[in-house]
Amino acid sequence: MNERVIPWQPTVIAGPKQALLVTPETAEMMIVKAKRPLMVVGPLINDSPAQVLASKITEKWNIPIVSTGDAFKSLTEAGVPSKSYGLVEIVNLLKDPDWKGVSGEGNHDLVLFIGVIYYMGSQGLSTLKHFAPHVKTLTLCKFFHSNADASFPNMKDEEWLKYLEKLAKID
Amino acid sequence: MNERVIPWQPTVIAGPKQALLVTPETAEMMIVKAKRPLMVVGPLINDSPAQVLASKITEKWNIPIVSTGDAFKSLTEAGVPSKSYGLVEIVNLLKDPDWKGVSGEGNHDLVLFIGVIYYMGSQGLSTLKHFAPHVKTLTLCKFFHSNADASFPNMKDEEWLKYLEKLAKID
Amino acid sequence: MILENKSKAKELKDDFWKSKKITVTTGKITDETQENSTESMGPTLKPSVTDLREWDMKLLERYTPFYAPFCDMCCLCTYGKCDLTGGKKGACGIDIEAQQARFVLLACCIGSAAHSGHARHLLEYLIEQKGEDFPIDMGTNIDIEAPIMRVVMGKRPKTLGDLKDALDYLEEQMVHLLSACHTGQEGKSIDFESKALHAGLMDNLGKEIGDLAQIAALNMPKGGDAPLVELGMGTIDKEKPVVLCIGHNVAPGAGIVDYLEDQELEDDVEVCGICCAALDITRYNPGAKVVGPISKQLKFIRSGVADVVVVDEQCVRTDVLEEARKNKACVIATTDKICLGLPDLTDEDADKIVKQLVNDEIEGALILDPDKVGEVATRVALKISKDREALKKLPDLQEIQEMAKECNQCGWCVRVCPNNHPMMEAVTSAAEGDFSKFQELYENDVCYTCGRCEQECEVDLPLISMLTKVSEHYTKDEKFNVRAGRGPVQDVEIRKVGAPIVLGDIPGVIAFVGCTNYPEGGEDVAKMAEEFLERNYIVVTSGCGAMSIGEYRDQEGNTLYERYRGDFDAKGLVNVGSCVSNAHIPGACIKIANIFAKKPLEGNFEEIADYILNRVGACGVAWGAYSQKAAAIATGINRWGIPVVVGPHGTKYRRLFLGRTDQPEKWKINDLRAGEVIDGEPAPEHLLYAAENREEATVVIAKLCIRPNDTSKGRQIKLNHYLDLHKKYFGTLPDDVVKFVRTEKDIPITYKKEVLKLLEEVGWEPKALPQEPSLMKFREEKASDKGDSK
Amino acid sequence: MILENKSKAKELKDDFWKSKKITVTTGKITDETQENSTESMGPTLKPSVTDLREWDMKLLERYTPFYAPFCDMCCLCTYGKCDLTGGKKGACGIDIEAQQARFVLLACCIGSAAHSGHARHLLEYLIEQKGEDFPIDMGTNIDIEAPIMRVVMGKRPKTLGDLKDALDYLEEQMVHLLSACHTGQEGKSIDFESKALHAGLMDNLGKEIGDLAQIAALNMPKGGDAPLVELGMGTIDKEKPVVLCIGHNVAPGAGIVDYLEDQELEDDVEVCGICCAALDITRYNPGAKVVGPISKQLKFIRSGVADVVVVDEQCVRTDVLEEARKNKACVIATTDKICLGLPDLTDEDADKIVKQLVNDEIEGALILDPDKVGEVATRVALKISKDREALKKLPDLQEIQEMAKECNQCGWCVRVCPNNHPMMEAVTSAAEGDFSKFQELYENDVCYTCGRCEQECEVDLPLISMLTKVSEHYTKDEKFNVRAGRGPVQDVEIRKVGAPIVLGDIPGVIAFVGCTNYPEGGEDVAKMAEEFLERNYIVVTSGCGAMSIGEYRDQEGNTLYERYRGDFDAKGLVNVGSCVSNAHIPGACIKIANIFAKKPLEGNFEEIADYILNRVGACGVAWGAYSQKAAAIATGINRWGIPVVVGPHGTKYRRLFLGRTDQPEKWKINDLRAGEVIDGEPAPEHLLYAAENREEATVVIAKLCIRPNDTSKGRQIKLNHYLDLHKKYFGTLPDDVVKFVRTEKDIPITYKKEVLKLLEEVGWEPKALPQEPSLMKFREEKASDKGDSK
Ligand code: SF4
Ligand code: SF4
Ligand code: SF4
Ligand code: SF4
Ligand code: SF4
Ligand code: SF4
Ligand code: SF4
Ligand code: SF4
Repeated sequence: MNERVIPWQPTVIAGPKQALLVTPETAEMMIVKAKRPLMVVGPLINDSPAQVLASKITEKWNIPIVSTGDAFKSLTEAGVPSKSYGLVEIVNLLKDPDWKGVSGEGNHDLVLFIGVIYYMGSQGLSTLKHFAPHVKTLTLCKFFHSNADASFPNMKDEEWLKYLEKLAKID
Repeated sequence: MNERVIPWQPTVIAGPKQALLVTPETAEMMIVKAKRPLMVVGPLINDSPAQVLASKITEKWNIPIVSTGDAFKSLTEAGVPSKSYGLVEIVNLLKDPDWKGVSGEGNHDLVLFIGVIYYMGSQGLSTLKHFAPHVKTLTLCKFFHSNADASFPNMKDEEWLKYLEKLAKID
Repeated sequence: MILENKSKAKELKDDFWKSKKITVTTGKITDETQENSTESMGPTLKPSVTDLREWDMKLLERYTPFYAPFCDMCCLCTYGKCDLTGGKKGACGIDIEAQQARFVLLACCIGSAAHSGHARHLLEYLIEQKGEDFPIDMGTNIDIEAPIMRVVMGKRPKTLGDLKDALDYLEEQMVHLLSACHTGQEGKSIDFESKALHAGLMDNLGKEIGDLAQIAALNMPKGGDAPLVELGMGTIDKEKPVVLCIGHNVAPGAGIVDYLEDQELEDDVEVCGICCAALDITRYNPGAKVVGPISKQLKFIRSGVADVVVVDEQCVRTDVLEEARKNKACVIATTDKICLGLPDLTDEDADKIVKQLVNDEIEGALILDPDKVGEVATRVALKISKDREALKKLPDLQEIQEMAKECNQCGWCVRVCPNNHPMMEAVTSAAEGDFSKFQELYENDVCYTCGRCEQECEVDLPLISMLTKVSEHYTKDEKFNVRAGRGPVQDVEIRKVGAPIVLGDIPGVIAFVGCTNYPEGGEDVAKMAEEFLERNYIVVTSGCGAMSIGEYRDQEGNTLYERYRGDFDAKGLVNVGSCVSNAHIPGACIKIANIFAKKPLEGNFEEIADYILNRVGACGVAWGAYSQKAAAIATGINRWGIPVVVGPHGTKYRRLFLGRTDQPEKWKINDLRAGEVIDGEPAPEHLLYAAENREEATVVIAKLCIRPNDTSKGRQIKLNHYLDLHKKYFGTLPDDVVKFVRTEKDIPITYKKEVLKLLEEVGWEPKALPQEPSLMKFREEKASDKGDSK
Repeated sequence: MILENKSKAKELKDDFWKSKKITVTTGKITDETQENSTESMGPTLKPSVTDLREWDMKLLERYTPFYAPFCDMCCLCTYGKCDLTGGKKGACGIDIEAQQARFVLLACCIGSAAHSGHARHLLEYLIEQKGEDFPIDMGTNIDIEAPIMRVVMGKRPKTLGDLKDALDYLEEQMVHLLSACHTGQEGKSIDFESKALHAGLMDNLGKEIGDLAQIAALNMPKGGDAPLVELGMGTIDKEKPVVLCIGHNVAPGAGIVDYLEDQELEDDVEVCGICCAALDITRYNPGAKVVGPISKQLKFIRSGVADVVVVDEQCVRTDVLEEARKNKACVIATTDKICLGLPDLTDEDADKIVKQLVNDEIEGALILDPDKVGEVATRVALKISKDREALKKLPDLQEIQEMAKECNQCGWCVRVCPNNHPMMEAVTSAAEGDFSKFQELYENDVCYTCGRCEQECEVDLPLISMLTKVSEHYTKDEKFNVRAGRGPVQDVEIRKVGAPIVLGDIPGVIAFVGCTNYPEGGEDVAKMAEEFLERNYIVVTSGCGAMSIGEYRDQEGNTLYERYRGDFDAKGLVNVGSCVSNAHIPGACIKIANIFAKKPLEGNFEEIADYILNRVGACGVAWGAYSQKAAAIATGINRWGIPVVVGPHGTKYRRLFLGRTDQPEKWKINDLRAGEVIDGEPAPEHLLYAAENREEATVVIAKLCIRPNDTSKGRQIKLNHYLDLHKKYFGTLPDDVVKFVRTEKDIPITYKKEVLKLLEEVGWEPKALPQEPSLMKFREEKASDKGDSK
């Protein structure tokens, strides 16, 4: 089996439904196609280059950010606006098709995840996989997230940052 | 994901350890390398061309046959000698490293399976996967068996018979 | 053997039949001590979780647990999931073997709890109706009314109230057993198995309590002959209002029947049932009709025939509300086990509930009072059945053909089917106007309408509805019968058959029980039953198995119930009743030990089980076992020394108990009378075995009826059937017959020459027959042991 | 709302305190009726599975279950596995939501059974020791000795024997609940949840029984001040023979301590413990030592320091035997829960057992008699400790460095670690002679030695041994302390703090309980405790959490137990004791409702829970919850209306209870005094919440202490802490503060300007404070309801 698409924590494997492996290019296509994308940024990338890249990606496509854990502080200090939610809170809202979304314009159709604790993220993605058919999920961590609809593969830091840079680049 | 390597009954997926997908060529290599191979033939291919091919394969490499269910009768009628065991009996014996094997020369190191009820075979393969590290398993059914060490992919009859023919062919 | 040290009598403090628990509950002080004096009590009265461990270890040493992990991981706590492949241990230290055993224990606990919870509620209800003092009187033919209770509790229950103590004891044990499933408790698979066996014993006890209570209080048949009752979807009169009961608890069904009688509406309303509730309602009132086993559930609901669906507990489709609402049927839930999110209207006025249901103001109702259920269900059915008439009509076959054309032949319906039945073929044939494949799936519940294919279908074809409707067109005459559950085996019957069974003249007692997760439909079970009936075995049955047998007709058009009598004797086809009635199967074996062999019962588990294991040629068959209850039942049966054969799906229970015939040391037995250790034969060879198909199963069952105690005449008879059947299904004599021949006299005449040849080939030597084959210690050992521990 | 119809008083037949159950057990007829007359009983005495369903539905409507499936499949019966993705139903009809809820119920049943099984055995043992009539006397400061029992059973237990009825009731309920997990029973997730809440209540009750029994019978602290006891691996004198107890049942430990005293060996043998057994042994005898929480288990066994390992029940590594044998330690198993395949030597002579163990004739022993355990464990330790000295020595660091060089940097140790701790980095640094990374993993149990990395390591490095040995070199002074478990909160304390808590002057009661599945080690828990202690909250703790808190020292080198007193008052750090002592946490809340607000307890669950939900600013925190027990505890706590925060691993329990602040209609409450429905605030916002890290958790906890009933002064205080902490950890004020300001008086002075600005932005309007906020019906409604149902 391809080492890159074994869930990073191998036992989060949950059943027959597995995420699609994506490159920055496919990720970009997904974002472009989305009507109301949302980025969820977790505390695992507080004060890191990945956080900077994540915020660039949101700028590029004008995607609102939800920060989880205490990522809000680190983002704010970096001058990046975000709305703070608990990870389980935002997932809970996302699964309600009638939720108005962070901008009040309706629920989101694509949610990008980055920097969330792996196993907790996996659980949140499982919730969305099962209960939010109206939301597509895409993970931008350096870990393969089998519970997402689409995920980057397992990577080392270097390759990962390149992936993010590619996605953030304005061409 | 590759449709051919999703377990045929998709929910027999059991965890991080999955069978290796093999072609007739790799299967042949495995057999050639084995010191004391064994073929287990189940009743699902009673009186079928696959049964004939299976017996040819055993002839080619002089592999003893264990028949399960009531496959014994059909094989005997086709002039193919076999020893009859319950599927769970033979698996139970195989998992004991000290068992003397069907020929009394010691336990087997490679077991080929064909014609066993899919889900029951899957359970037996699981037993061997967990409790018989001394035995490698290879399935020759037209179904991908994720609990085996190595398996043919999911196939339609036609392709499958070609696979078996290739393996049976004396070149 | 590491477990030889404990055989003391329970200390007096545990002996609850003595002064401590004498209650003034009902105004009288019951003095049990006279009848069950402590002197006559065996060593294991009210056994704790560890008290029968020594016996379990004897069984487990010979019948080593065989594990087939169903999942490589464990997901039971938040340390996980843990990957247990490659010999890796989980974060709590558990390995894959212990994890499988833990899961088995969990399943047995759940199964056992289902029976006991059922028994508890039933008992409470019946006591409320009849009073604590209502006598348990099984009639003149039965003295040992509760063999399991006698052994386990050392008690004979005289009134309904007496049954409570046993439930208290059982519930306490259950909590201890369940507790052991907690992360960081038991660590060795064999100890999990010992606990699973205890859970199985509790299951057996719970069932006995439940069935005894209902037989006594509702005056169900007491082991005598029982009438044939109607079975099959075709027996239901669609023109009438139809109330369908699904589940296992007779109370709501009895409530309905009573209400109809009170109101003299018996002829105006059809009351029918699915699963054991159906069987038990007919034990209460043979006028009710049995639709069929669990496999009929979705079919029948989809048919639209039922106006009101009353569900009680166990084996009820959890989507029954959704399914019933699709065709505007009303659902009434009646127990705490299945509430379905419905409003609890137990204390509401019946008029108001009827109105709310009829007007669709509520989705359904939870009514915890069986009498109120009777009234509401009937009145609602009477009111809505007219409006629902259109829903009961058959659609055009043309319509179904059109639907079938949408199939894109993806094949996934076949892949997700538990048995990989050719649903796609049925659909594609139907698209071409050929509906025969649908019908093939339909008959004998080959397709048991689990609905997985339909759930998966990419083009959303309503496959089950199509199957049902097609088959209604073609299957005109789905009318069968089943003998109403007769309850326990009578002492008089045991007196007659005890000797022939123990000596081997009756070749075996075979019990076809349980659910319908059959690989190829119910006909397989009926055919097995037929095979053994023809061969003079006693065939016992119960539950869904009993119904499957009833759905089969021979070429003359007769069901097996019509062809064979219902008494517990050679060629008898004995339907004991529902799932809880399964208790009578080990019960009969226990009675043999007591009535025929005079073994004392009270607190004497090990000796009784040892007797059964070595002498009573009984074998359970749960060909379609699917549930946790079935796991508990089988495991309980096993602890009594009775082997069980399950179908191929049984491997998904994760554990079997298999013997090894290549290891002669495992089959040594103590001949207690001779005072010698002797080489035994592998009899019974396995304790829990999964067969791949009917042919294999039939042969295995015959073999599993062999016992060390068989006389030569008995052994001849048993071997004769074994050889016959092997020849029939495998074409030759079995190699292993040589293991079962002790002296030439054991050889069946018909096969003498062939067998002698086989014997010669292996250099066979005759040996003496054991006089008292046993796994128990020699009597002197035991005596000195006792001295030791003082 | 579909569930408004049932509020009848339990019928008399269920009122078991009346004549029926009066026993002559002990020669005297206890007449309870005088004290607990039926008149004063609330509607839900001995509630059945469905009796509190209406209350549950109120909670579940507001705090909707949030499911995070841990597996897409179900593997519970042989129809399966079933794939439940994409809205597909299983073969039994269940959907993914109900399946998750079923799994939660199963976990709660297992957890609850663990506590009740424990309580049952403990009670049996204590009754055997002290007699049924041994009084339950909690001293002069406690009248309400058993608040949960009072509410649930309507009873005050006066003797040990009185506790049995509650266990009988509980065990019956447990069997019903477990039964509902069977395939084809309950079908709706909310009904599974209602049952899980009931299982949680049974858990709470079982714990109360267990702790009460041991406090009374073993004369443990009764809520007064308790001494500090030694904690930490460094406190164990390796020169002496060491007996280690692991588990939860105090009996074997007490047996050891008693034996040492009898033989005057107290100074010659070290008795120490891991997990709750440790805490409970020190409650019995403060001379025993606490090694630490569950996370110390494998470390300590690997260290070789323990000569004899005595295991009782719960949270014991299932591979303890294998691990102990690696360094020739002896294992004694002492309960039916953990038998480990060992020979049952309960009735064997102690001399003989000692001999067999010392000579390695047996692998270990199962001894079910705590007194015999005491003797055997001590004597074995005395005999073998000399020979084991070498095993307790530290290896050369050089040796470890050499081993570390074999690492191939595959990284799998990190991937399989539940917390992805940098084990590989520790190894690679060690290979270069830098052991600091190992030490970082070691301190505060950042690595809790679950052993998964070691199991996975491709080159078979003994990672846990390396970690342990490295750290022994560097961690010289692992000596800490913990205040011995003090048991219940006293009535006198409640009298003092009841008002300030209900009014909000004491900003909250925060309970840090449970296990050590921490994402980043135990320090996080200690820091949270410190934060709230400094802020005047009452901090309660128990179990492994209490130990983790004790393992933390501030810059001055003091533990929190040294810095804060142990009384239940602002700035008190109250260690109630072991897991079973957790019962005192809802117990204290119940007492507030009774003592301060004069709410009657007996049979009055809903009113009490409603009171707590709306008025008692308590919050549980199970930061490292891993077990099924923790699931049951939390769910039980939730049913009383107390919110709980779990760590990120808590999402693997599959279910949380989350509120929706964007849906104002969910927060409407009844002001019973005003007789009006009013707009409430989201207080408490969630009932079961998982936070991602300590920073988030701290802020959430502060918020979850807010209650509708807060006075303006109280609200000011609570908001002040909430705003402070939000500012500290998030850098700003929280947006949602506006939701919690009812009038300007609610605004904390320090933040007045900023908050006013926020209020202005959202167009805030002041509103009246509720006088009697509640989810219960208005009194007239209730009255007329009752009329209705008659
Ligand atoms: S119970 Fe044990 S094996 Fe299962 S998840 Fe928990 S730690 Fe892992
Ligand atoms: S309903 Fe179930 S048994 Fe029938 S064909 Fe479909 S999947 Fe198979
Ligand atoms: S799943 Fe549906 S579309 Fe696919 S083959 Fe079956 S019936 Fe046809
Ligand atoms: S044990 Fe069952 S529920 Fe758990 S991960 Fe495996 S298949 Fe899924
Ligand atoms: S319990 Fe239901 S969902 Fe689970 S395996 Fe059985 S049929 Fe499938
Ligand atoms: S022992 Fe467990 S917690 Fe510690 S590093 Fe290894 S896997 Fe992680
Ligand atoms: S698993 Fe072993 S070899 Fe791999 S990185 Fe970790 S310590 Fe090194
Ligand atoms: S607190 Fe948790 S881990 Fe610790 S002993 Fe109790 S249940 Fe076990």
